[in-house]
Amino acid sequence: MRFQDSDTQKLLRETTRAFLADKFPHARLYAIEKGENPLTADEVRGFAELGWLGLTVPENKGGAGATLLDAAVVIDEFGYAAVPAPIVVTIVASQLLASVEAAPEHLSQLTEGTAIYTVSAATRRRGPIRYGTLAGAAALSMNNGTLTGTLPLVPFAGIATFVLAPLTVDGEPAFGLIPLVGARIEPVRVLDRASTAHVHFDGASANGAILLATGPAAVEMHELCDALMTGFSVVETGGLMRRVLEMSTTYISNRVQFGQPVAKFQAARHRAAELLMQSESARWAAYHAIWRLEEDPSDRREIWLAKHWSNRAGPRMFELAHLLHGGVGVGLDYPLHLYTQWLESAAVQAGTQNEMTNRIVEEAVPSAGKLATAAR
Amino acid sequence: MRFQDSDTQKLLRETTRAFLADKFPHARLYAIEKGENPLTADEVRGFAELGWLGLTVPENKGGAGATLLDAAVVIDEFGYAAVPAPIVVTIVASQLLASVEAAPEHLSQLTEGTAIYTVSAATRRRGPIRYGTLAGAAALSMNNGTLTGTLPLVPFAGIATFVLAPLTVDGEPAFGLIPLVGARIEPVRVLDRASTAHVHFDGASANGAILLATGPAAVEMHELCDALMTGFSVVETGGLMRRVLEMSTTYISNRVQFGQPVAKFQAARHRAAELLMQSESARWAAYHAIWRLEEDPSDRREIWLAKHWSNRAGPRMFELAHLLHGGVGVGLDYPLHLYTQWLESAAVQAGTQNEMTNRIVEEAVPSAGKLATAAR
Amino acid sequence: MDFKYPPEVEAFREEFRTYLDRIVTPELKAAMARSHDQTPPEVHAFWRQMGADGYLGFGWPKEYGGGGKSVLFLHAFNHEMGYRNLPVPVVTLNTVGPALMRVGTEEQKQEFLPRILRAEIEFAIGYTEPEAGTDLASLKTSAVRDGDEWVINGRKVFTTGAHQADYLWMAVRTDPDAPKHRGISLLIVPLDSEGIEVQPFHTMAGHRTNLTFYDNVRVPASALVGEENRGWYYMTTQLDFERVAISPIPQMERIVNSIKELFKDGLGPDETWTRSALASMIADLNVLQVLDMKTAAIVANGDVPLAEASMLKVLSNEFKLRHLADVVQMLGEPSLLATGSSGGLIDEWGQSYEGQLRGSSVNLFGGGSNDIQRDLMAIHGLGLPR
Amino acid sequence: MDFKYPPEVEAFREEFRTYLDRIVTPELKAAMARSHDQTPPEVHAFWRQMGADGYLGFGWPKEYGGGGKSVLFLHAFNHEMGYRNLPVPVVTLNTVGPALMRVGTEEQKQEFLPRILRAEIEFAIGYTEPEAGTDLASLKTSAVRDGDEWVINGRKVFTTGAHQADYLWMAVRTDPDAPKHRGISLLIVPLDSEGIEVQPFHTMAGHRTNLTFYDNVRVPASALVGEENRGWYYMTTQLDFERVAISPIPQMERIVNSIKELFKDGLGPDETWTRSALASMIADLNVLQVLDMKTAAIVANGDVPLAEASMLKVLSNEFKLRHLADVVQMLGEPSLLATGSSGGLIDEWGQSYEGQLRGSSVNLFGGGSNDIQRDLMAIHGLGLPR
Repeated sequence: MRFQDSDTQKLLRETTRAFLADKFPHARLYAIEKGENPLTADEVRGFAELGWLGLTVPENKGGAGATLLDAAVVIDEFGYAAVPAPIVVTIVASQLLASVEAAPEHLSQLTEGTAIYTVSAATRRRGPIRYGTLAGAAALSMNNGTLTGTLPLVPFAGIATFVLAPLTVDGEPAFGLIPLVGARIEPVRVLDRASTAHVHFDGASANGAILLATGPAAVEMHELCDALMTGFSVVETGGLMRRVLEMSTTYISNRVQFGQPVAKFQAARHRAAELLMQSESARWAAYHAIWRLEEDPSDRREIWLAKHWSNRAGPRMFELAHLLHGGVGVGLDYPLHLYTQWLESAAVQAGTQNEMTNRIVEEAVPSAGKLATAAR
Repeated sequence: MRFQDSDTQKLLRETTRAFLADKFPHARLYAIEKGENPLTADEVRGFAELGWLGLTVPENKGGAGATLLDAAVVIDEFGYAAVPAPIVVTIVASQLLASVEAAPEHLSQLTEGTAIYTVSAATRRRGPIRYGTLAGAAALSMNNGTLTGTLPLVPFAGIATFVLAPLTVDGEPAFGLIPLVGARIEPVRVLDRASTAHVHFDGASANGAILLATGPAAVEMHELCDALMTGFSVVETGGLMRRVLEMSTTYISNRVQFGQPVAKFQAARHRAAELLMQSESARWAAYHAIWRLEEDPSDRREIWLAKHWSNRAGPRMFELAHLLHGGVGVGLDYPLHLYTQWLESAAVQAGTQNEMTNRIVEEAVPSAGKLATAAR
Repeated sequence: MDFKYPPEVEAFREEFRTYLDRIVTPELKAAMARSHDQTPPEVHAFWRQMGADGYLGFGWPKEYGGGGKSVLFLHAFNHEMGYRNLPVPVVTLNTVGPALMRVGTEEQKQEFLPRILRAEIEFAIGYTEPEAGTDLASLKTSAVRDGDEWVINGRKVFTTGAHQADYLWMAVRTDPDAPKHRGISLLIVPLDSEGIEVQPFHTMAGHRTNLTFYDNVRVPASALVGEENRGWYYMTTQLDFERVAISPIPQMERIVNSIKELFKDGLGPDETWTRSALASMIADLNVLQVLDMKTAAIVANGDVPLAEASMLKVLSNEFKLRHLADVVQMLGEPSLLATGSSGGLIDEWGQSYEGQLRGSSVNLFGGGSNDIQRDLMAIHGLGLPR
Repeated sequence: MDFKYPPEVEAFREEFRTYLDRIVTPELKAAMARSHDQTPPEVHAFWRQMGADGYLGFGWPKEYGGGGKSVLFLHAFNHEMGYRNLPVPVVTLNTVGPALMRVGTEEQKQEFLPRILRAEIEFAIGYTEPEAGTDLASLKTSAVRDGDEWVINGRKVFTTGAHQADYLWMAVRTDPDAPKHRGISLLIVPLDSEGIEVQPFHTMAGHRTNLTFYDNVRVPASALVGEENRGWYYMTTQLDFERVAISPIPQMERIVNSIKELFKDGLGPDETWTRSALASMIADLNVLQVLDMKTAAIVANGDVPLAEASMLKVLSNEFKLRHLADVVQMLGEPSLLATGSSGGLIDEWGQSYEGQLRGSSVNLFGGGSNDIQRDLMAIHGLGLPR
């Protein structure tokens, strides 16, 4: 039992960190934030060359055959570098594609980076978009060879070629791989500033769409998709947290106030210790949950638990880190805001606290049953 | 608008504080805690002589005609002194008795201290005793001149003469004044160490029982009883909190560690500041809620809000105060434990967080409706 | 104890609400939603209108053209403005104005006070410096007396409004040899003076503030406010005032009301966490409202709410941040969308929840850090040694 | 990364569970529920049985009669014992024993180690003093060399077990002129020595600890452990060990499981707050379990979990207190009833929730205060200056 990187993971971590630090300095991240210089498909292809995209695809399907934990290391480093790239969605898509025989050519394209795959994550089992002007938008459905409906808030839809999404086919649940070529992409601006869009299918042709699963298998694929998205998102958030911790520690070590480094003040030291506790707990719970999932793909309990913790730790770290930075952290020319805005977003994305609470309680007290709203 | 005692209140506060400090030093409280020297009916009569018991009874009914806020000042000081006496239940009972014409002689006895009145508070609308061996105990009912059933956890039942309690009469809701003479009193030991007992009516005669209200009026009286119990309990808890704050502040000012008073350490100062924020907030929210209730007896919203805050603040102060005392606070020969154990109890008594949450949410979002457990 | 707002203040509040309903036009709202970096002309016109109608400075003494009303009127005024998200020239009106009344020369009073009341001029504040953040008193920007002039050199950060205000209310070091709190003075510096450079500094709140640079800026000796080297005293008493004047509580009320409105059709059975968080939020807000009234009452009764103001600041600013984090958690991903993105949740003042969340991070730092506030509570509220 | 418990540890855990199911009799449980101040003879018999069966000291090196197993076995052992609320002579077995192995003389090892393993003798620890609480190193109790003896004078607090143990493992000042950390030594003092007075000190946890007084207590020179004046070093390395050995996590698991059991028939619609709090509690427990395994893994791999042990201690002890406060809030008034009161909620080990809540206050203070732990995290976990 070792809570530390294997040799492979160490190498993977170091490579990823060095590459991202080189290609995505803060100046570049500011530009992405402002929309001036968005992430390009070429860059994503670069990730493919490093072997990241097909990392967990089995070797006999053209991938590197690495473990989910290996992928977690790469994702952790993307979080650490705060690079808003489709790494989580790609790994998730590859897992879903590798779980069926339906679309072998897509696995190759994904691995090689010749097409970019994303996942529709906002249409979760619980917590769909209920408010706002999209409330009336229909869910995606396929009928007579055409697609209608909307996939809201699809990450990286602007550069992706395909999206994996739940849909209905003639009223039955399905899980499909859908080409984005016929869709109307409506970019939106999200708190985390990552490239995101609503994807509208206004009667687009279903040509090229593949149903990966239908009926109960589709429901299960959606569940697995949720678990993977949530699990890897928590890993990514853990990387962000580690960076927020480092940034804050460095800042208070160097910043002098009242004649001594801020780090000498007990209140600051204890806040930093709190940051350490929050981020270490979140990180290791996330890794451990991914390991459990790998050991037993039906064991998703720890994913919900880790996300619940992370959903609390992120906003808490937002507050602590800004308090430690004493106002300096709020400037758009200082990187902390990139990390903390993302932390707040991540706490809502890929599983809200309502969803986590319900999942955890239903598992812990199965006989408690679900709640319904009763007439008064 | 003045957030400070009126001249009357100042006098009342000073008198109460001086009397309680004199009659109930910590040594006496330790003895009460151990059950060696419990509070006596004579002592309660002493409170009557000081005018506390009938304080809010109208003058034309033999009382002092003081306001609920005046009573709150006295109750606050009982909390500050941590004297486990039936002051809240007496004030509540007097308010309920004064609200009807049914039992004028009881109001006189209460005011004069010739009989002691308590209230059955644990049988609340929500959050009855659901677990444990009393789960099967029947609620109090009156049929054919006899009383059957159990009133669990009645405060001061050991010295009281009458209890005000909800019951059913021939299946209909009622609110009654019940003599304790025929009941079986089973003392129990509660975290707050106040004198408490289960009261069993095993077919006792209903002689002397008076129905103060029946039908919808009984339901409303039960609601008012809840609101008064909760409101004054929060005031009492606020007094406890102020004392915990003072005790902790004094301790860290005098205790020397690492060559200086603990109060010079920033972490300790900030914890003390946190205690101040928690207790001041709880105290003033409680007073303000009592004032609102006095202005408009149907306006109970702030009572539930103040209790919700207090239910969180109490356990938080427990932790902070013990951390500030660095281990010294856990000794049974040091008074802090009396206060902090009571704080934890108070957070559960007279309105749990489940009840407060539901009341607050139903008021804030009336259309949300209540929840029911649905079959899966 | 008496918790009732005086009837005349309630009456004023009613009248002021009606007034605002009348003069806050859709055009004004649109202009506010549009502008980030610059106060738009519509807002200036709004302020001048309010000045003309006697709604600015009604808490000022009558001798300075004010209404001579108790601070409770100001409290009601700030509450109504804050709830509607309406801008108030708070620095000029509530900080510079009252300070000038107390320690300004007769000439300064004559020159500035009437124009402030008419909303004709605006001040920015220049206190914070790059090296002296929380440790404000270690500021280094110097003013050296040269004949009948002060010569200013140095730089400031967070000089909010300096790019559009008329004057800077500026703290400078006038005695480098004195203990740090005793060598500071206040100057009034026209922002069009030669040698001042203003650079934009954008924050995650979406607002512009500035970095400002001072290179041999010359102002007349008469620019000095009060006594030389007494600046720190003036600044700190003023910060107490600022703590009362700037409160996020009205906005927090608006946020709670707006989500109640969003939930009015459906707080479903899956929203168990929301129920719990919502109840906490409303209970938190209740104690803030009570503490806020208490603080206002203390000021109205002529006392200084030393510990109370610190308590209120710490609780309200930390809670605002936490409440907004909880609100986006309750509302889910649509609440992460910025103003202008379809499907986003925007309140009637054009405020998105994500924008308010970003903005609440900046609230943490106005009027002294929360750590300093906790220390002030320890000293003033608990009598602990310094 | 590898998170799997080694199979041999899992096998041991299974075997040990079966063993405990067999030897933990209803009589033992009843004796435990009965006794507060004194370890009952049934518990001593239980320990001796475990010693005879090789379940004590299996983490000790084989040369001292131990099992020479990795610390993960000890981790599993402590977990099983803690979950069942079974007492472990932890001070004697896990603190005194290993320290003696490291720094004791050959005579001391021969004299004490075999008897510890057989659970024949018990040690109490005498570190804390009235004036030196958290600031342990400022202890004043002195030992002065007089010929072949040490003469001890002073007093100690929180001398848990001193009324029934055989020996005291005691920190004394042997060089009053040295810097405070460098004048401390450790002595082994028979508790029946003349001049020792033991007074009971009861805590809100319901347990007895003691105040102890030392008036010219004489022990032979051979009572010294290790080198003179190196005591502080021995004590602090030992505290690291204590932080790993004493964990409230197994009890926290039992508490969560017991309320799940209570809720199995009805988590009703009114329990919206409970749902939210329960989910938080389980998620908290999950991170504690992961951090606990991580800490054990670090020790098993031969490293010292400096920051991790502090982190685990702070989080687990603060969470335990908060969880119990939440548990009584969930369960309502019946959970406030003490053992023996009808209608109360008691788990299968006779533990009431109110009793566990009282007990958790005492947990906050073992092995160094939480403030000191936070400082250690700042130093060892973040590299901040001391």
